[in-house]
Amino acid sequence: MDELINQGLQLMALGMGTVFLFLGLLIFVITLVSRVIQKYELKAEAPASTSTSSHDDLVDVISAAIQQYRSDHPRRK
Amino acid sequence: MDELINQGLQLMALGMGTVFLFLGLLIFVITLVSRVIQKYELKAEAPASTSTSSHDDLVDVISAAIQQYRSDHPRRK
Amino acid sequence: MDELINQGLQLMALGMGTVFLFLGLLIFVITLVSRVIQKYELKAEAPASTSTSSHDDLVDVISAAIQQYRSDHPRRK
Amino acid sequence: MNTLNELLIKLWVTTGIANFEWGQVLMIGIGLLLLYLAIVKKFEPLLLVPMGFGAILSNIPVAEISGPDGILGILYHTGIETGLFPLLIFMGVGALTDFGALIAMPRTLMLGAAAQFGIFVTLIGALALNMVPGFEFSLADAAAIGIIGGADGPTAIFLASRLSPDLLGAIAVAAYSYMALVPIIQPPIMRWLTTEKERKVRMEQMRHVSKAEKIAFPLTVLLLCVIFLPTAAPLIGMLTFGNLLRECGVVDRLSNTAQHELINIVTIFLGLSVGSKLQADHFLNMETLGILLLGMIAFGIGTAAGVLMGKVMYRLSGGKINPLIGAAGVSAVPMAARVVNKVGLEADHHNFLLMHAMGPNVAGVIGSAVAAGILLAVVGG
Amino acid sequence: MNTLNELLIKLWVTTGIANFEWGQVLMIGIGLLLLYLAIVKKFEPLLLVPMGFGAILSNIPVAEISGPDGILGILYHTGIETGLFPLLIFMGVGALTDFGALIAMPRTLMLGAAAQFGIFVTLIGALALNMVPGFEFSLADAAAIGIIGGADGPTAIFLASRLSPDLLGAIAVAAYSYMALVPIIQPPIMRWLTTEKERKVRMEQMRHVSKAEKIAFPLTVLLLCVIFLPTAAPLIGMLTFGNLLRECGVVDRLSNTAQHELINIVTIFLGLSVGSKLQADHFLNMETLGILLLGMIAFGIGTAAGVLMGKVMYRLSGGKINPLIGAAGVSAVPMAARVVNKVGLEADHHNFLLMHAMGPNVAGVIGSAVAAGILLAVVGG
Amino acid sequence: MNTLNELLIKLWVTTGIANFEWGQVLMIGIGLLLLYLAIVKKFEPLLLVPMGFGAILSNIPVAEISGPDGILGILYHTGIETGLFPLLIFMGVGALTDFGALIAMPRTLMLGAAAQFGIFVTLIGALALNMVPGFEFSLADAAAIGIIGGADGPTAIFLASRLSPDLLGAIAVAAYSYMALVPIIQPPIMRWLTTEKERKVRMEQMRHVSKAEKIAFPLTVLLLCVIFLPTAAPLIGMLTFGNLLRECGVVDRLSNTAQHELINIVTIFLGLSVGSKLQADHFLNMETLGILLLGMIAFGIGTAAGVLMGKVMYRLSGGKINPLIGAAGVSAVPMAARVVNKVGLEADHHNFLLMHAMGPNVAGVIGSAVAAGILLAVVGG
Ligand code: NA
Ligand code: NA
Ligand code: NA
Repeated sequence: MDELINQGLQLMALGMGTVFLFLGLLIFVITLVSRVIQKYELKAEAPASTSTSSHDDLVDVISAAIQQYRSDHPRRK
Repeated sequence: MDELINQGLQLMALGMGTVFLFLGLLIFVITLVSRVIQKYELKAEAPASTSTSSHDDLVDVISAAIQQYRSDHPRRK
Repeated sequence: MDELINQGLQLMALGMGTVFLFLGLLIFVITLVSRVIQKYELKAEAPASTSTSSHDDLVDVISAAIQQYRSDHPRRK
Repeated sequence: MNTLNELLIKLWVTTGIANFEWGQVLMIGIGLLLLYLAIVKKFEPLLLVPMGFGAILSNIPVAEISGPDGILGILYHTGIETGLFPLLIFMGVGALTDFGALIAMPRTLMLGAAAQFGIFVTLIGALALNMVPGFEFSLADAAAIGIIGGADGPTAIFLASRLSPDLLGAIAVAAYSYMALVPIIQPPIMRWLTTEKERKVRMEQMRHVSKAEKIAFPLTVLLLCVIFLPTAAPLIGMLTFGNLLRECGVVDRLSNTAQHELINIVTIFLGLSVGSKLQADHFLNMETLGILLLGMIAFGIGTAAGVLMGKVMYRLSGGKINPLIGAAGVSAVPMAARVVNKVGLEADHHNFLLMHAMGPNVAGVIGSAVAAGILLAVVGG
Repeated sequence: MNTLNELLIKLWVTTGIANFEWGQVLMIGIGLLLLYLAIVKKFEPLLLVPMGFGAILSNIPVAEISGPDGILGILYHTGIETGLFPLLIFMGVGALTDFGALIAMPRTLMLGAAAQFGIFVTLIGALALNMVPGFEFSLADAAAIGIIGGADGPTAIFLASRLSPDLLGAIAVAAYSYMALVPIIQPPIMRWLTTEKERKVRMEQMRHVSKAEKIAFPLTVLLLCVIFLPTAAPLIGMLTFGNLLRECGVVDRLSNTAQHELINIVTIFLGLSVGSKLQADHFLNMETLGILLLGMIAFGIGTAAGVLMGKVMYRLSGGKINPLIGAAGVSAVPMAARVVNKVGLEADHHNFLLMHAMGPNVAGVIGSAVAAGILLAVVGG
Repeated sequence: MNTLNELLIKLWVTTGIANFEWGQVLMIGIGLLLLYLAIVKKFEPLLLVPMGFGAILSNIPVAEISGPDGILGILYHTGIETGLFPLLIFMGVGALTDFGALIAMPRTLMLGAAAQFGIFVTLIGALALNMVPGFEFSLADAAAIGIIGGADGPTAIFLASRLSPDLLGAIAVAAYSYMALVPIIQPPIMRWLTTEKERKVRMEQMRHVSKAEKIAFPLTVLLLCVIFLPTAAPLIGMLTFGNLLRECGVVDRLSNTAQHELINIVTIFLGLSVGSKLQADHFLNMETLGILLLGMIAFGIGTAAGVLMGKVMYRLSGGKINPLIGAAGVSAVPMAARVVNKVGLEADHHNFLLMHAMGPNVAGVIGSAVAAGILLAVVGG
C-alpha cells in the first residue's frame, strides 16, 4: 500500500516536473517564433500589395456569370 | 522484361481503344437522348411558358458577381 | 396451417389489445402530466421574471466584444 | 504470355453484355421505375431516389457493388444489419416532429392505436397465403410483412432486419411505395366510410401547449415504454431522444444537426443500402408479389380501422371530432394528415383539419413502434 | 402449440415490471437527474443531455441497448474503445478555439501547468483510498481517476478508455459534473486565496496577434509534443490539426464542418456512448462514490494550485498579473474563464478579465493533454 | 519497485528524441512541406492540409497513430481499404458538378478520351523503369501508377487501393501534387503545340441545356457503363448518383448534404488516411522517386494528347473549336479549365474559354473513371 502511494508521489514529482518543463519550453519557443514572425512581417510590410491576378479574377467571374445567365435563359421568340 | 512492356503496349492499345469507343458511344447516345428530349419538350412547349423568375435570376447572378468581386478586392487607399 | 393462422389470430388479439392498452395508458398519463404542469405553471406565473444573471451576461458580451475589437484592430500610427 | 487477343477476351468477359441475366435487366428496369416515380411523380423521393439508384447499382453484373466488399454491401452490413440507420433516422424524425397537437388532444392516440389493425390483419393474410403453393412464410416473416401496415419506413426496416432480413428488400419497397400512394389509396376508403355530415365537422381550435409539457412528453412516453414494453425501447428511445433534443431548448446545435445533416447522411446511406436488397435473385420471386399484394391490403385496412375508430369518437364526443382524422392514424407523416385536410376541404371549403390530423398522425408513429415492440417480444424471442 | 395464454406469458416476461432490478430503477433516476441538471440548471447540456438519456436507455431491462448488438453498445465499441470519438471532439475543439490570448501572453502557460497539480494529488488520493476496505484501485485506475482534475471531458474519456475502461462511466460523469459545477466550486477558493487588492488588478490590453503567428502556433505545439512527449500526440495532434484547419485560411469549408456538423454528430454519439457505461451493475458501487469524491477534490486543488501560481506571477510581474486568472488554468473552457471574469468584476466593476483568462484557460487544455501523455507513457506501458 | 529513476527512464524511452529515426524526421519535413505548399502556395489545400498533417502524425515515433489501433490506421482501414472514402468523394463531386457544358457539346468527350493517353504511356513508363536496378513494378503496380495521369484524386486513390495498396501514399502524393501544379505544367505545353491563330479561336455560345437533359445524363452514362464496362460501375455509379441527386430537383436536402457536410467530413478523413501512408519505411525508397518522376510525365503527355486531339477537332470543325480546350481533358477540375481560359485570354483579351473548357474537363473525369474500369477488368482480375 505505502509502496503504491510512494509510486504515486514519484509519479507526481515526475508528472508536474514534466508538465512544467514542457509548457515552460513552449513559452520559450512560442516567444521565439512570434519574434521571428514579427521581424519578418515588419520587413515584408513595405513591398506587400500582392493584388496580382485581380483583373483576371474579375474577368473570370463576370464571364462565368454571363455564360451562366445565357445558358439558363435561352432566347426564344 | 520486354514481355512485360509488350503487355503494356497491348494494354495501351486496348485501353485507349476502349476509352475512345466508350466515350464515342456516349457522344452518340447523349446526342440521341438530347434530340428525343428536345422534340418532346417542343411538343409540350405550347402550354408551358415557365419563364417566371428569369429577371430575378439575372439580377441574382450579376449582383453575386459584383459582390464577389468587391469582397475579393477591397478598396484600400 | 390452421395452427399457424390460429397463432396469428391470437397474436392479433394480444397485439391490438396491448396497443390499445399502452396508448390508452399514455392518454391517461399525458393528461395527468399536463394538468400537473399547468397547475405548477399557473403558480409560478406571478413571481416569474427570471432575469437574474442578465446584467452579468450583458457585461460579459460587451467586454468580450470590445476586447475582441481591440485585439483585431491594433492601433498603428 | 498475354496477347492482345487474350486481353480482349479478358475485357469481354467482364462486360455487362456477356454477363447479364434477365433478372438483373428486369431489376434495373424496376430501379428506373422507382426513380421515375420519385422524380416525376414525387413519390417519397428522399428515399426512393437513393433506393432506386441502389437497385440499379446492385444489379450490375460483375461489379459486386452489393457484395461483402462492395460499397452497398458494406453500408448494408454496417447500418441495416446492426439497426443503426433506421434508429438514427428515428432520432431525426423525433427531432423534426412537433408533438404539440398530440399533447393538446391525447385522445387521438386511440386513432393511432386503431390504425395498427392493418398490421395484424396483414400478418394473418401472410400466414393464409401459405395455403397457396409457393409461399412459405414463417410467423417471423409474417410479422415483418405485417409491419408494412404501420406505414412507417424506419420501423418497417428495423423490424424486417430483425425478424426476416431476406424479405427486407420487398418489405421496404412495399412500405415506401404505399406510403407514397397514400393520396391515392386513402381518399376512396375515407369517403366510403363517412357521411357528408361527418366530413363537414369543423373541429375546435386546439389549446396552447407549453414548453414544459413538450419537454415532459418524450420522457413520459419513454418511461411508459420502459415499464411496459422494453422491446420497443430502441425505436421509442431514439424517437424520444431526438424529440427531447428538439424541445429541451439547451442543445439546439445538436437538434439542428439531428434534423438536417445527420438524418440526410443516414437517409442517403439507408436508401442505397435498402436498394442493395433489390438484387434479382433475392427479389424476383412469388414472395415479393405476395408482399406487394399484402402491403396494399395492410394500408387499406389500417385506414379503414382508423376512420371507424374516428366514427366511434365522433359519437362519443357528441359530434365534435371529425372521423376523417382517423385515417391519419396510419402514420405516413405528414402525407396522411395532408390527405385528411384535402378530403375535409372537399366537403367544406373552410374546414382545415391539418393540425387536428397531426395528432393521430404522430400517434400512428408511436403506435406502430409499439406494435413492432410487441412483435419483437412475442415472435422475435 | 401456443395458446393466447402462452403468448401473454411470453409478452409478460419481456415487460419492464417483470424484469426490473432496483439498481436499474436507481440508474434511470440518475439519468433523469442528469437531464434535469442539463435542461433546468443548464449544466454542460451538450454532453449531459445525450449522456443522461444514454444512462436511461442502457438501464432498460430486456432491451439490451448497451449490449454488443444494441445501438449504444455498437457506438461505444466503434467510437470510445477505439478513441475515435474523443479525438474527433478534440479536433473540433481545436477548430473552435482561438489561441490568440495564449500567443499574446505565453507566460500564462505556467498557470495551465500549475492547475494540473489537481490531477496528481487526486491520483495519490485514489491510491490512498485503497486503505479503505472495498477499494482496490490499480495505478492505472488511479491515473484515470486523477485526470478528472484536468477538467477536460475528451481528455478524461480518452485516457480512461485507455487505462481503465471499467471506470469510464464514473469518470466521465464526475468530469462533466464538476466542469458544470465550476461556477460553484471555484469562487470561494479564489476569494479565500487572494486579497481584495490582488483581485482588483486590471491587466494591460493584449497585443495584436498576427495570422502567421496563429498558423505557426499549432505546428509549434505539435512539434514540441513530437520531440518530447509522443504519447500525448494523439490528443495534441488532433487538437492542433483542428486549430490549423481554423487558422490556415485556405480550408474554411473543412474548418466549418469540423466546428459544426462533425463535432455535433460526434457529441451526440459520444454522449450516448458514455451514457451506456452507466449501467447499474457497473456503476453502482463503492468505487463510483470514491471517484465522485476524488473528482471534487481534484477540482478544488487544481483551482487552488492555479491561483497560487497566479500569486507567484503577480509578485514576479510587479503586480501586473491578476492572480485570479490562475483559476482558469484548470481548463473547463470557457466556463472557468467566465468565472474569473465574474469574480474580477465583483472586486472592481470595470475590471474585465475575460480575455486575459482565456490564455490560461486554453493553456489548461494543453496542460492536461500533456499530463495525459505522461500518464500514458509511465502507467500505460 | 519503481523508483523515480526508473520512472524517468520509462518516460525517457518514450520521448521522440530517444526514438527518432532519420526517415521519420525527413517525412515530418515532407509533411511540413506539403502544408507549406497548401497554405502558402494554395496547392489543392482541401486535400494537402489534412494529408500533410496526416504525414506528420504518422511519423511520430512511439505514438503509433497509423498503427492498427491508432486513429489514422482505423480511418485508413475503414475508409480506404474498403474504397468507401474515394467513392463518397466521387458522389460529392457528382453532386457538385454541372455537366451542362458537356451535354451541350458532347463532341468534347473525345478530348476527355485523348487525355487519358497519359495514363497508358505512364503505365509503360513504369514497366520500362524495371530495367533500372531497384525497381520491380508489377503490371498492377504500373497500372496504379499510370492512373496518376488521370489527374483525378479519388479515382487514383480508389484504383491504387485496389491494385497496389503499398504504393498508395506515393501515388496520392503525386496525383494531388501534379494536379496542384497544373497551372505550371500545362501552359508551356499548350503554347508549344498550338499556333497563335488557333489560340485566338473564339467559340460559339453554347446552347441551352434543359432540366430533363440534365436528369437524363447521369442515367445515360450509368447505363452505358453497366452494359459495357461494369468494372467502372463503382466509380461511375457514385458519380452519377451524386449528379442525379443534384439535378433531379426533388431531393435538394440530400444533394446539399452530399455537396457540403458529407464531402467535407470525408475529405478530412480521406486526407488524414492518405497521409497515414506516408510513413518513412513505406515512402522513402526508390519507387517513390520513380512514381514522382512518372507522374510528371503522365501529366505532360495527357495534356499534349488532349491538345493534339483539340487540333484534330479544330480541323474537322473548320476552325470552330479552339484546340486549347483539349488540355482541360485531363480532368483536374476546375483548375485545368481555368488554365485554358487564362492561356486563351493571353492570345485574345476577349476570348473567354472557361465554359467551353468545362465540357472536356468533366469529360476527363468520366474518361479516367472509364480507364480505371478497364485497368481493373484486365489487370485486377
Ligand atoms: Na403507424
Ligand atoms: Na486542464
Ligand atoms: Na482524367
